[in-house]
Amino acid sequence: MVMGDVATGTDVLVIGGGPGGYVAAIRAAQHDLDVTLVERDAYGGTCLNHGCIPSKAFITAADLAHEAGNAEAMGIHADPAVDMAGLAAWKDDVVDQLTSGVEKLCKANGVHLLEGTAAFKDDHTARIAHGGEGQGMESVEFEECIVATGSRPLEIPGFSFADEPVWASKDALAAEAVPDELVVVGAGYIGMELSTTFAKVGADVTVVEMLDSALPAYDEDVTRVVRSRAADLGVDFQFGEGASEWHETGDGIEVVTETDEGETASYDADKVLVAVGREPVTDTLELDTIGLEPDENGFLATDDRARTEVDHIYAVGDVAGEPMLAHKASAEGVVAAETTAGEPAALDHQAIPAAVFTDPEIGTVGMTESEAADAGYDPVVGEMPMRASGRALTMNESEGFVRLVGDGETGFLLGAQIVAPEASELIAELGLAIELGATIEDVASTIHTHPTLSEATMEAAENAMEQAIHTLNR
Amino acid sequence: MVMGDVATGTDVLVIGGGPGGYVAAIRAAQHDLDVTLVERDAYGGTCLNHGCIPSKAFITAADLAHEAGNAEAMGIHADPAVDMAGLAAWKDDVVDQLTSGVEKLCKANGVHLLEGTAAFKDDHTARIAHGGEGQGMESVEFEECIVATGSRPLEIPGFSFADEPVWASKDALAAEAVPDELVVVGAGYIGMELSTTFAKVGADVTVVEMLDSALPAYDEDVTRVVRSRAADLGVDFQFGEGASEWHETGDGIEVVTETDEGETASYDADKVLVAVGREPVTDTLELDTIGLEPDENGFLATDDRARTEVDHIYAVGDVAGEPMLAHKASAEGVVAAETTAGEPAALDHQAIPAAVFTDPEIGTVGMTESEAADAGYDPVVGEMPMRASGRALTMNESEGFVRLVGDGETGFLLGAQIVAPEASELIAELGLAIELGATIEDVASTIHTHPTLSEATMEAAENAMEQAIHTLNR
Amino acid sequence: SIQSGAAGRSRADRDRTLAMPATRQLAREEGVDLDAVPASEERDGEAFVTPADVRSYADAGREATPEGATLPTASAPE
Ligand SMILES: Cc1cc2nc3c(=O)[nH]c(=O)nc-3n(C[C@H](O)[C@H](O)[C@H](O)COP(=O)(O)OP(=O)(O)OC[C@H]3O[C@@H](n4cnc5c(N)ncnc54)[C@H](O)[C@@H]3O)c2cc1C
Ligand SMILES: Cc1cc2nc3c(=O)[nH]c(=O)nc-3n(C[C@H](O)[C@H](O)[C@H](O)COP(=O)(O)OP(=O)(O)OC[C@H]3O[C@@H](n4cnc5c(N)ncnc54)[C@H](O)[C@@H]3O)c2cc1C
Repeated sequence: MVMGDVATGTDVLVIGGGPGGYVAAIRAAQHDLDVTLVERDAYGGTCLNHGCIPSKAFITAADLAHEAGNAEAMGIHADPAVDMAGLAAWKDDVVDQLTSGVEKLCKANGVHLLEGTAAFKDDHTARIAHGGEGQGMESVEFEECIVATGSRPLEIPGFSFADEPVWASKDALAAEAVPDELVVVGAGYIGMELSTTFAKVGADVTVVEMLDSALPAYDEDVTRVVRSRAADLGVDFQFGEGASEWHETGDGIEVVTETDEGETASYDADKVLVAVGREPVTDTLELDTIGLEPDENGFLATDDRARTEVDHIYAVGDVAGEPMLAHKASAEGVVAAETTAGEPAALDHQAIPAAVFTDPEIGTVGMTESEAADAGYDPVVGEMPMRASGRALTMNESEGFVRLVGDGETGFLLGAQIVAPEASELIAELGLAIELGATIEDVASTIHTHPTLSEATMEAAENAMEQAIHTLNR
Repeated sequence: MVMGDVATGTDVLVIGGGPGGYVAAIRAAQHDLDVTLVERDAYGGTCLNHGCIPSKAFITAADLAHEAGNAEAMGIHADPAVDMAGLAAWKDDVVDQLTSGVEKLCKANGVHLLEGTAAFKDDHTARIAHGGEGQGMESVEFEECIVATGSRPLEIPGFSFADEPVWASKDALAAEAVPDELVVVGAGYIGMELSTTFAKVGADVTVVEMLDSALPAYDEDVTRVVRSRAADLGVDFQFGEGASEWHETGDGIEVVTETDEGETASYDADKVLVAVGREPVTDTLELDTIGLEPDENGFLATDDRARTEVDHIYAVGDVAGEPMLAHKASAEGVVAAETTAGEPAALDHQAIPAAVFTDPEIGTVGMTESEAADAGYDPVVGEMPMRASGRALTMNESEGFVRLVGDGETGFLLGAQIVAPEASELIAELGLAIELGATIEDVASTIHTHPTLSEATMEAAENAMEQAIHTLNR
Repeated sequence: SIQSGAAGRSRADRDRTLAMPATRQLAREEGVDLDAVPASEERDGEAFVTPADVRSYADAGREATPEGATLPTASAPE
């Protein structure tokens, strides 16, 4: 590739440097394609800069401080002080290590990096507008293009992220001080992770949720564990209320909510975090130039090769649809890259696991019992409560359970729901089990190390077979 | 079964109520056999009362106090005080919950519990001596017997566990105060777990090891990570020295060591923990009565049904040989029980995982690279260093790595070595992978949740395939 | 040896096939439809296709095609 003043050429243009885009760029380059990655903001995208990584860093620190301050029962007496500015500096350092790592890995694999905003000029050309006024333009000609522009937080009427007391998750994750009172609008996974975290570092948190439960995407008995723990931490839940507006008061703000019946309530706060969902980013691209249009939900529809309706344009990650998760983005990025290289890849994964980093964590993969029944299976279910797990007791964290769902006829594992410490890690084994076509009996007959939380998986499998040792079989 | 004054009868007599024995008893009872479990000391055996469980409780508490006290970099300022008596009380409470759980589960499954020491009287009768003088005797007639008498710590000349300053692991785990100075003899897994733990709660620890490395059963680069972390915690290693004797000094003791060349050294201490290994317990049984003899290492040899040379006598757990691990004991207990019930069980597991709960943890399963080469494979190896793991960085624990070993020809996964936070949990996925006959590519193609430590497993698999994204491929 | 049948291979016709990820990838690389590959194994009553099944099905296919026929085959004299 010759870098020119006006136009350069590349085999594969990747737009967006998040976990969808950078993974696609690296893998395409590993197949000896000439690859250019354009990012307008920061390598690593939402995930590394404003999402997965900073939130998990905050959670680690909040957990540590909270646990140490509440461990008298274990003989530990401490009164930890959390210096939010220090925590934020550490978090920035973690983010910097990872984003500079992404940049280095791209370069080491021969990916050309371009800073700027890309938009389609014609079928095989993109215009790259470099940051800031008068910084100039550049054109890139490409054979194929992978769109990985991600998503942005939804705003709701009356709450503009431009206003200083109104936080998007990104602002919460850049906080240099703990607000005394925080109202969180939305009890989805981002709202729940951040509510718990801020409650642990001392904020007085109220969660306002239009629906009637927290984490409505999950089974009631899974979310109950998380919600009741959050309540123990002092999080106040207001279900069935939508946030309608906010006002400055003398010493802070007040957030006004409304029920379906028109009843209003108001909550004092210093900040209000709006976490009601995310929408795909396509408006930066001038898609009409290439004859591509988002679907009714704003996503770019793709086939099992991550290809859009326009043959040489791929879409991966949040912009390509649910689940909006980093590892789904990367998996699609790999398949798109392999396809541009002529390799026979496909999105034929049996299951995409998901985790919520609340207290305790949630990890799920595949079908729930009712989903399995709806899909026509006669499900068998096995469970192990964490209070029967030796490892959980020695960790002083014995709330939650592991549940496995299998096909009653063949025994095949169909899904797993875990709400337990380290659920995000425990789910890995079950993702592999489903991917490999394992049965409940395969899981039960595999020796698991003692004492570990993962034994609960084996016990749940044995419970499904009515031969559990550490729980009573029904 | 009729409980009589003199003799009772039972289908299956299980001797020893540890993880080998109680699991065997419950499973046999689940097959509607009449089962009697004899335990002379405490239900749950070494594991629940003096081993796995109390050690992990101590480790949790020591970790929490140490981490909270050393988290200035994360903006957390705390100066935790550890009240060892409080910690010990909490640990006792955890142990009590689990051991009373074992008792309840045995009863709920219909297992008859007998307290006392069992010894063989003839081929089908055991004498049970109840605790204490004059507490009486009882005979039990059995069809089949499962021996699960476990192991005890080895003593070394000059160090009697009867002397108050000389600790077995059991005494260390009952400590109500932290010794200022602790000498640990033996750098096996028990010695390393306890050294790290006591160093974290403030003891000045010296480890004396006859061999020239810590955890000699593991690969050098695995143990290096653990040893260097222990050294950072102030643990002082003295390799190539054997402990020969100890003396009272004015204010404590001194432990004298000797090298192969006869050079001596001496270390001041308050306590000396001797953790040089464990030996099977067979001397309580009067084995000669039934014509059974331990092998040259003191173990009872068994076949793949856990059957000894005497057809109706089974042996499971530590008494039946290496690896002396609780989950191996339970797996053997299940097979012995199923066999007594006429079920077609067998010890045909492909792999038995193992964990060491040091800092960071170690988790291993299957073969190392050199073991695979020795077995005639042409091994491929893939690695992912934890410093490239986003999750590890957000946990502020990025030492260590995940290594996978595969068969270069077929791709089958042969083994895994992990030294990383949560290694004990991460190894579960790889145990299942080996058990199911998965290939390196199967692991690489399974979507793993972001951000998790388990992604490192996928990355290591991709590294073995020379297509890792987050590390450079060699 | 060249097998009988128009396609040179017997074709299974399932609508669901169990196979591990590496096997599915191999099928794509070999350009064969996994549901068509005769399974040598069963898992709890369901056809389970192994990498060897895919390879032999693909080989049989190649031998039966004109391009395949131009290659030396097992039936050719040594
Ligand atoms: C608070 C929070 C926590 C989260 N936690 C998790 C979690 O724990 N696990 C998980 O799996 N997911 C999590 N997510 C979701 C995860 O961040 C997204 O699924 C993931 O980032 C999607 O990756 P992507 O590559 O599709 O898009 P993004 O990461 O959003 O990256 C898109 C990139 O494209 C750039 N871009 C957009 N338009 C253009 C253009 N025209 N030209 C050039 N560049 C452009 C953007 O600047 C951005 O950097 C979280 C999200 C948030 C907000
Ligand atoms: C400090 C320490 C930490 C450990 N950590 C781990 C770990 O993390 N993970 C792991 O897998 N393993 C661990 N182990 C090893 C584990 O404890 C043993 O492998 C396990 O307990 C073996 O189980 P078992 O049933 O064979 O024997 P045991 O648990 O030893 O139980 C045997 C029982 O038999 C009883 N008994 C003996 N003789 C008679 C008789 N004649 N009549 C009646 N009763 C009798 C004993 O009182 C005892 O209760 C640890 C061990 C120690 C010491």
